Amino acid sequence: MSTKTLLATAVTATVLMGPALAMAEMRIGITQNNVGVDSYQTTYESAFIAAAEANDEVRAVVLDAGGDVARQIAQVDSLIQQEVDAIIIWPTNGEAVIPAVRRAHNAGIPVVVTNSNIAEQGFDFIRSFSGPDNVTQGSRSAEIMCDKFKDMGIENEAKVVQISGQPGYTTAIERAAGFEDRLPEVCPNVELMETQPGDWNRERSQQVMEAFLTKYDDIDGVYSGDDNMGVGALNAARAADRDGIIFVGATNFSVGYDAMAEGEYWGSIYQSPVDDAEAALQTAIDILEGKEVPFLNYFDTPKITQDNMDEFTRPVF
Amino acid sequence: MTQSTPALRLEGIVKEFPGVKALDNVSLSVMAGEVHALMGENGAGKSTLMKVLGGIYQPDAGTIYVAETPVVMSNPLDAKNKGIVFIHQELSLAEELSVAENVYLGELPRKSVGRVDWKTLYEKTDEILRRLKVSFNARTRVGDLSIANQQMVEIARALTVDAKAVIFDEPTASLTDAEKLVLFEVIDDLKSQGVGIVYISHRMEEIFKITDRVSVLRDGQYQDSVLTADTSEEAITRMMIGRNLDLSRAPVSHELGEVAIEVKDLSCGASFQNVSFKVRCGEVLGFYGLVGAGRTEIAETLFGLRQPSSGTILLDGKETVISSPAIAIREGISLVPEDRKTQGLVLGMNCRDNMTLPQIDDMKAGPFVSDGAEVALFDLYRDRLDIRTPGWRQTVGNLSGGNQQKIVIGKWLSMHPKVLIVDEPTRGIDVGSKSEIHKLIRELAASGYAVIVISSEMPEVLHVADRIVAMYSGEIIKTFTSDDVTEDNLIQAISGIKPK
Amino acid sequence: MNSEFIKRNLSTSAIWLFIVVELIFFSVAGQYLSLTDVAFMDGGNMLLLLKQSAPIGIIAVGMTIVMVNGNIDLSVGAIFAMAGIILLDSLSWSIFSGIGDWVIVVSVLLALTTGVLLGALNGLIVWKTGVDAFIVTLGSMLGYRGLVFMFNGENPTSNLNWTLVDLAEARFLGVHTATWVFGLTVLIVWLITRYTVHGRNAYAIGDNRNAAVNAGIRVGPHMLINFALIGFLAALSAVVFYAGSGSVNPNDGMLYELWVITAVVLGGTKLAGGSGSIIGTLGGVIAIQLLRTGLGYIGADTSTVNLVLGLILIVVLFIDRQLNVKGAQELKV
Amino acid sequence: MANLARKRILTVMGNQGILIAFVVFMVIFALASPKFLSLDNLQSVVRSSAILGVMALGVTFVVISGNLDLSVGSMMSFSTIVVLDLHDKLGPSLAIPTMYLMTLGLGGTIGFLVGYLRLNSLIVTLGMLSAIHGLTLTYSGGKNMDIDDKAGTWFSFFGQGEILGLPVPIILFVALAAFLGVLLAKTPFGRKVYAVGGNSTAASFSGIPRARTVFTCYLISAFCVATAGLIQASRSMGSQNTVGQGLELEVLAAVILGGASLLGGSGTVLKTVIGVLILGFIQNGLLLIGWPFYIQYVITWIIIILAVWLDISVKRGKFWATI
Repeated sequence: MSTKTLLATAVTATVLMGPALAMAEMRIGITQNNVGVDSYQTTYESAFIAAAEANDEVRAVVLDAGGDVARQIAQVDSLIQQEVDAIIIWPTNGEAVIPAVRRAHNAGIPVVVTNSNIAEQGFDFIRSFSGPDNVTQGSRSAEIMCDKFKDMGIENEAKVVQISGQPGYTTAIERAAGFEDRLPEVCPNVELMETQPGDWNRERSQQVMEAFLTKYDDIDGVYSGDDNMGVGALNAARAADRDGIIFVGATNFSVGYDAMAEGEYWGSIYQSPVDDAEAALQTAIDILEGKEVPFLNYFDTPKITQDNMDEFTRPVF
Repeated sequence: MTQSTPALRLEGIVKEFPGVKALDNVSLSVMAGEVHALMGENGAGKSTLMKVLGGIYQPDAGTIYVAETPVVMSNPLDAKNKGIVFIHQELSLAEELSVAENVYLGELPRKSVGRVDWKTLYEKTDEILRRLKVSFNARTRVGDLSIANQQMVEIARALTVDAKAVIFDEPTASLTDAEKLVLFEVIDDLKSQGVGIVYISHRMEEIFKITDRVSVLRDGQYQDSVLTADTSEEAITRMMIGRNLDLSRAPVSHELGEVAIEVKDLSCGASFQNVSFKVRCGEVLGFYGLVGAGRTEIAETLFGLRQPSSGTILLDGKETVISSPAIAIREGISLVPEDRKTQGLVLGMNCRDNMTLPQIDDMKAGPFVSDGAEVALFDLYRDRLDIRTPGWRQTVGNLSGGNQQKIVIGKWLSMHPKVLIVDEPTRGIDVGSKSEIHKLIRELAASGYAVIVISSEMPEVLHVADRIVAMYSGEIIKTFTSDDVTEDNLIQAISGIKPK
Repeated sequence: MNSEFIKRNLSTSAIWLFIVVELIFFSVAGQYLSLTDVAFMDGGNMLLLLKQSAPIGIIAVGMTIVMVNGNIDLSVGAIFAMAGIILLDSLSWSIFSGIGDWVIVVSVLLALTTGVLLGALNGLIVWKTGVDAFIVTLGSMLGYRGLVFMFNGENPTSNLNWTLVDLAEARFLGVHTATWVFGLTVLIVWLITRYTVHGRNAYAIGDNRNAAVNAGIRVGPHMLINFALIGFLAALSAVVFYAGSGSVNPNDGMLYELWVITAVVLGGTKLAGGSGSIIGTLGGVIAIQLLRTGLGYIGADTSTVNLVLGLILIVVLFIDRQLNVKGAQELKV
Repeated sequence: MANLARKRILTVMGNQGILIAFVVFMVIFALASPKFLSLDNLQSVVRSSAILGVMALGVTFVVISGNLDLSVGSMMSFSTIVVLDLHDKLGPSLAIPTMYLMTLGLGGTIGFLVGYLRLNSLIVTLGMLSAIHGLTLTYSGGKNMDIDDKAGTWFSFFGQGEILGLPVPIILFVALAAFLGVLLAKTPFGRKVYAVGGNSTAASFSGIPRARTVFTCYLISAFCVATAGLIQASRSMGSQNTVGQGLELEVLAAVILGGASLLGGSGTVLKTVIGVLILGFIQNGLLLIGWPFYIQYVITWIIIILAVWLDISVKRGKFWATI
């Protein structure tokens, strides 16, 4: 017992004599969705850390929820507890984090949502969303696909399937909605036969595509919620020797870029995790510095296809 | 002591399993205040009968009367509440729980909302423990008790209810002599309270010491009941197996060869100290002592399962370090272990695979196991040891104890060892198979093996061994030869009294 | 006997020693590595830690009694998700529309009932078929997850009820609702294991099943009760958690069984059954959460957390084994 | 008489139950979807089951030896990531053996802990599941691994190649199954695995090296995992860190479905293969008749419990347990 007290005293002493407090800095905490699940998030993380280190005013606390909602909520609470100045959140689930975001809001900490938005009920509690406009991305993908079908002259008979991102994830929902709404507008006769989730996972997407290929003898186009899944689908088609399918994705990954270069993959949406990360950090800094920021702070994500890919550098992720 | 009314009466009990009639119209009476021995070879139906009495099996026909009232018992607790208490041969205690919880296992005294009434529990248990004159109390954790004390906990359970009949199944298997005496006092005590006692044991000397009557089962059928005072070992054995048995001491009948194994000042921690002995080819050396005297540990050390802390082992005169069973086997030492089911056999494997297991690496044709060689080896030893099995594909777990033991012996004989160590060769084996195994051990010695037999049964060592090492508490007290061995000497030696 | 006693107490109190080591380590390391000015052992931080350990902790308490009983339950994660779905979905069922916020009470009861039923189904199968609990619950881990998906496809089930959220965020005496529930769960289940006939019989069954059967203890019903209890606690954990989050993803709770088992084993419960304590489990749960929070506090990433947790589990097992070997006298089998 | 008849039915169903279930499912799916029995489809089922199947072969050894391996999923992610990373650094001919060695190192570690130190396999492999996942993330830095020059390497052979019209993953699966099947059923080593799993004490008392046997089983499991990782990597030429996540339980389900007892000492390679194929066909059949994948979970649940229940019913001669 006495040993314990002694230790506790020693610890308290160490705490009190700790490094001098630097009050002038902005302490910004970020909780990411799932670093390590794909390269986009990993690149985002390193870009974020690099951007934070480049700025002397900023000290960043970088956390990763590992895809687990519970852990993310715990991390938000920890950040509130640690009295950071601003919280950036890349939600694992657009709805489940709302109460945690409200707690931050109630504690007077401004919250910036990055990459994938939270549900509308939570809009009152965040200061800004910084990230891509995923509905527009979905629309653009539909346009890319439709244009290609027109080139090929099959815009009146083409049949497509969709491999969506993780169910319940705002990005996935928005991209699918954008694609599904826009496709009939530009190509009214193209039939979207089926949508199955690929969970942002290449292997899962490959399995889904294998099933599609067995089930449907005629598939002209595949829209995937990101290139990682798109390449999974492409692998399945390759293995089954099914040529001539138009693959369109989003979030252009280097694998997608390479497949485009080889002429096997048609198009995607160019979205840089570096831009994404830097935009999020800048938004938070702007808020802390009292600048006016738009509520929906989109960064531009242009179309990329085999035709214009030379204009873009190969993605690093 | 009234012997007029039966405490327990069975009438026409029949129990059938698919293909076997385990109990065939068994009728039996156990009087109040009587100690009634129930005997029979393994497979004679004793354990089935006990399970029927204990409420584990339901009889297909027949009636059980407790104090002349017909009862139907649906489970063990039901049986206990109806006055039949069963004390198991294998310890069935929960080691992490206290003595009290074990004594009242299944019927802890309750208070409101399902709470345990600890006060009553401890009081009642301590009261029972006082009757048993034990040194521990109700709160002791059972896992901290010695095996013998654990057995006393088991017995304490019988005293928790107002039992009409108590069934003891081989209760002395792991008790010291002193503990046995306490047990016999308890039995006497129960007896004087008018409880009917069923006493199951293979140990003749106990039967004659404490029982009033003996009933015998054979092949699921009731044979006869006789007053213990009016019968003899031979008569009971005859009833059990239907023929005569030779239990006399076998003389040394052949020339002894070279010293096969010599042990000098061998010690292993607290298990045994400074043990020295030698065994010649053609000789049977018996190790006699109580459980825990260190006999099994010596065997396990010779077989490479334990690391000796000091001392040397010489094989054919050469000092040898035996650090694993594989080395022991290579050096020609074989061990038929104490516990057939957990140490001797892989019960789920077939007969042949069990027998060829130690030499499976040598049964190859190319890289594969040679089926033909294996079957040939099995057939050879099946015939030689007279193992009764439908075929080599039979799962070993389905064989009788005697046949299982023969498989274990065959497993080692087929390796042609120089030294064969047999630990408790006939534990739990019926009388008929017992004598066959004894005969086999003698024959093996005669054909030149050096054999070490470890046993807790005096008749067994007297019968098979040329010389007998008496052990007590990890030390060799004395090595007897046929010239100086007597039952009295042996008993004194294993109780720690050094003969002059 | 004395050294036995010491060893036994050492192995049960080892987890608390480990917690003290963690506290010291993170407090000191935090001085150099942490980016915040709040001390690790800050009161608020510690309260938060308890709150955060509640969801896993509540289930771990149930897992302790199931494992003491000699079984295991791998389906708790799926039960957790299913109870969460029932909780949130039933809030908006039209039959309850007339009762205002009282619907919360009804929904909580429905969720808890769901947990009890799913747990009891496991127990019933284990009891009646005699199939090993590991296999039964490995099966129902898949099967219940299938039911979760069948409810709403792959879409999340969401229902943000602010009254419910406020209840979840409330504090009584400065302590979060989740912590109160966790604490009460620990206390009640500890009382059950120490002082009730059912609790003692659960130990007896796990320790020596044959003995229990021979003593007339009805093994099956006891196991059924314990599976129903862990089902209830998995649902309770879901209520505590989803009340504060308002949305269930059909994949939620996956791998919870592994974290729960890790916590229980760290707390000293034996896989073989018959031995273990609720208080030890409490220590195991806190130790894991400390490690998670602490590693986050000093800025370690996910990969380190996984690596460290996995290795610690193995090291603890190794130490436990060393404490329990009988040295040179042990048979080399 | 009725008793005996029931027992015979039980015995037949118990021994052949898994085959009966297999045939029943095949018939149902064949009736529901005409494509189900097409050669193309059958081949695609076997091909997509190959990765799971190869892993299940190794786990069969571990389970028969009386242990568990919950780490195969994260170990497979590890091998996949490592071989992809090394492919570009060392070239395929060095990358593959290096990856095999590293995976065997992990398997050897588990084998050492479980075999020689006698730690409980469930907890050890549970810990390793987490630790290896952390190791993989540390190794890759969390990044996806992709082969840069996908067209210019023969590495794709293992996952996408064909020999005589048969996909290489199928050939690898079948060859490994045949080799390990013979190893288990026909060699002294296989006999030792059964003995150690059936009764490790008795095996030790017969001079069988328990520790070494268990150790070897984990090496075999690691070898199979490495092969699965190789197929996986070669199939998609790139991978995420979580590619094998959750596979450990699917693998275990397949092995149990095949009739191996978790207590050890029973099971065969052939039965595991059937278990794997049943899972594969259910998955495929449901997709073809347009049911969502999660129905498969419910069906797997039901057949696992029925299969094991039948098996133990036969052993005890009664359907219901009396406890």
